[in-house]
Amino acid sequence: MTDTGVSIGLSRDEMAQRAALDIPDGSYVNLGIGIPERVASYIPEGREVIYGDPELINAGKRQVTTVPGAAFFHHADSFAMIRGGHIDLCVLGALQVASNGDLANWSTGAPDAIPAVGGAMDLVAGVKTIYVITQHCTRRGDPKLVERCTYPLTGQAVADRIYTDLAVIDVTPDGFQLVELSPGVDYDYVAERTAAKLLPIATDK
Amino acid sequence: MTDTGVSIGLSRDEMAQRAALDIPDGSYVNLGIGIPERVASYIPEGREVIYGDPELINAGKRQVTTVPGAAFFHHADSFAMIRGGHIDLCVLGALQVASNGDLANWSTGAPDAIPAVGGAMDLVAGVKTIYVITQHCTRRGDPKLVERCTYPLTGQAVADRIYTDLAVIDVTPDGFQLVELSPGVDYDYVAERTAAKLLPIATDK
Amino acid sequence: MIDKSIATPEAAVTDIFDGATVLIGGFGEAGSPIELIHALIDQGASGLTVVNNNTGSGEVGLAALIKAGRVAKMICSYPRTANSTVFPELYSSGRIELELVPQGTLAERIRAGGAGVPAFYTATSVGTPLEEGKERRTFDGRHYVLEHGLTGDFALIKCQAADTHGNLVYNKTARNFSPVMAMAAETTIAQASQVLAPGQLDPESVVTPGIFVDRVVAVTHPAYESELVAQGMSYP
Amino acid sequence: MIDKSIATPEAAVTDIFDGATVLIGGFGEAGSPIELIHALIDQGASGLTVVNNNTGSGEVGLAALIKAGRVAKMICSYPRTANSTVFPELYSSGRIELELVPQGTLAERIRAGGAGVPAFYTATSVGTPLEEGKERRTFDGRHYVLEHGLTGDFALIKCQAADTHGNLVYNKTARNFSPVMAMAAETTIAQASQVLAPGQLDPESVVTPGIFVDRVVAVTHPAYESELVAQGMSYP
Repeated sequence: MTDTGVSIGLSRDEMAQRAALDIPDGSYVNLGIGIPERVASYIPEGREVIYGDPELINAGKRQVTTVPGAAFFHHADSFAMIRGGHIDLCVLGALQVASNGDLANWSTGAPDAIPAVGGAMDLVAGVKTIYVITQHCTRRGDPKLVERCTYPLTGQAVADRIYTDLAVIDVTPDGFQLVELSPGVDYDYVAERTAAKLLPIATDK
Repeated sequence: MTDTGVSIGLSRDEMAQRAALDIPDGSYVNLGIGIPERVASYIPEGREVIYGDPELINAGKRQVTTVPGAAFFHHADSFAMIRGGHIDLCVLGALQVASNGDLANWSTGAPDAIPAVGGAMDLVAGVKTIYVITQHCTRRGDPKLVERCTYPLTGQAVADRIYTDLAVIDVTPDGFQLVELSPGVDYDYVAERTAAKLLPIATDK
Repeated sequence: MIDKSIATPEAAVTDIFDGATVLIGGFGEAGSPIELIHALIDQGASGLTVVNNNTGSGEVGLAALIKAGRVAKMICSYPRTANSTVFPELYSSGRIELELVPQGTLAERIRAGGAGVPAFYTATSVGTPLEEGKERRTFDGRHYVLEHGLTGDFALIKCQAADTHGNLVYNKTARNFSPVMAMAAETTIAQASQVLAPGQLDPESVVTPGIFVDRVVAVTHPAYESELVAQGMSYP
Repeated sequence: MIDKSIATPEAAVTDIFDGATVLIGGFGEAGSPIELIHALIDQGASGLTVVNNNTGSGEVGLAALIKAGRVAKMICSYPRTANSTVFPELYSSGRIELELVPQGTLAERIRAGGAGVPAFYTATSVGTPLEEGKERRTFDGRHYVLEHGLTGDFALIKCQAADTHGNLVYNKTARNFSPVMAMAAETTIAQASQVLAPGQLDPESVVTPGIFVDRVVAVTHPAYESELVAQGMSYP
């Protein structure tokens, strides 16, 4: 399967905007690098959300302004927040997501690659709800939503919901459950580009 | 054996003063409640020593003034100092000390006693050097320096040196080693009141 | 708008349920959240498991909660302190359970609970009666015992100042167990001498970040346990 | 008189020995003790095991230490960063060893090392390639892996201000790994923009208590890695 080149589905910013709608007021949220960090720009007005991400403010080497009510803490405390279950929600990128919730987002396992994991494994192990934002397929057109991940895992059965350019999909005990289609996209279009069973929206049944 | 009632050996303050002589300049020291806390008053002039003891400043409910260069920290950090091997020296009281270094200082094991341990087990497990200050015998005249402790242990093979009203005694691989006699006290007097082998001072041999 | 402030101690503790595990800050009276404890007595929850280093003194604060028969079990390091008579009486007559934990192990177990660590090894208590029933393991030739993380349904703590985001600073050694208890409880309730707007605490000096705190309640002039005991007060 | 101040970075690192394990603070360039690292390069110790979240950038600081061939092994979570070319080259040609550790596990292992905890369980890495070779254990129906405390012979860290007792405060997120590294090293060496007399730091705001720090050295105007890289600097 190859991409047609025609612009179908959401842009990266629109994906971030869609995910932002689902972030509850008052949540403690961790945003990964890449599309996930764009989510912050789209939190609906009136919702106050606290981001805690040492990578976002540090490794990204961006100038970040502290908001009133901020606090500084060391890395063990920072990851105690993550690993101790104190972060409500995390938005991460993906290389592959499996229909059982397995997530692979740190390595393609290529033999010559320099392995680097950062805090991704801590996040998926410790954060209550994991949202994934990703293009539905790779640039080569390979599906990223799969039956079983072939890349090294970041965590097992961790993804709760996936926001792609084509759809919003929940990971359920029965596998991928379509929740919402992007404008101009239908079930078959998404299902063709998903390498696992995709349950249709209930009203479509 | 019963005490004669005659005042022989060091007073409690003199015991504390003697122990203070052996505390190196610049040490981080933890002082237990009772005779040990008196040690602080007798650190020789010119030596600067840092005390870190949440019990001394808190449970004892004494007003303690912070010295310049103090810092406040929470209890897990406080005990990380103790358990992580960062305290150089600790001075504790004792119910019994055995010639293998076993220390019992938290409970007589009486069936109707309310057990209470505090931080004693953390101290003996984590602090590099453990000094014990104790009367050589109980009020009933029973030896507190014994072959094997009969009271519940605080820690195994932890005591390094013992300061009593009668003597200074090291705990060595060969057992109790007399280091110094209090004024007016001879080897036999101490040995009679010690329920384990007591190696004489080398020059006495 | 995040605003974790609650008007009164009473309103802050309404949902503490029978049988809950409640972590109560303080080391002796330093840092003891007396007003929150008294509100809990008025609220009526019973069958509680309480984690505190001690068992209170006199008949106020924690001792009053125990005296009122609300505590089924204490987890602490030192249940005997000056003016502590309530716990010993109940314990001697078998009406309250005690889990005795070395003080540093207690602090570390609470931190572990808050940091997502289910269990860890420590050298403390090896070869003592408190090792009984615990797994022993050797690392690099030294013996250690396995201890488990400790969490609570609620934490009641006292601090010097809070902001409405729940960031906290403490007063000297009254800090003690409160920062780790705030981490380890499902719901952390802090009484503060001052509740400030966000931005009024220096981010560099915040000790407990707001993420660990759910409710803050202003208690402008907190009582001191020793003063109440000296006055012969018995709560309620 | 306790006075932990040392005149120069050179004098502060003289005893770092071949084969030592050196914990180096910083997260990317934030908190990186560049002047201490450069002094270590000049000093010449080799065969080092270095613990840092990353592997430096350009050819200054940590990257320069690696480029000089002094580092036998890196323990880190993210060895690939922007402008990071030195480590990848050595790693690809098999000239440097890598122990990859998830970032939170790295921080917790260092804290454990400093707190006397030889090992603990964590859910991080369960079911992933980084679980390989580790013991798995189940608590309350959830899987965890056993991780070991990590200590160092030396820690090199950067802070905003120190007093001569070794009490430290940091600058914003440059705090990162430094407080736990200070706990975990046999000898902790801190460079500070200011070295103050005891009493000039607020005891309530001290982040690293002096007990964890052995030497402080004033580096009044510390360099920033990104600026040196942008200038094309290559140390020495």
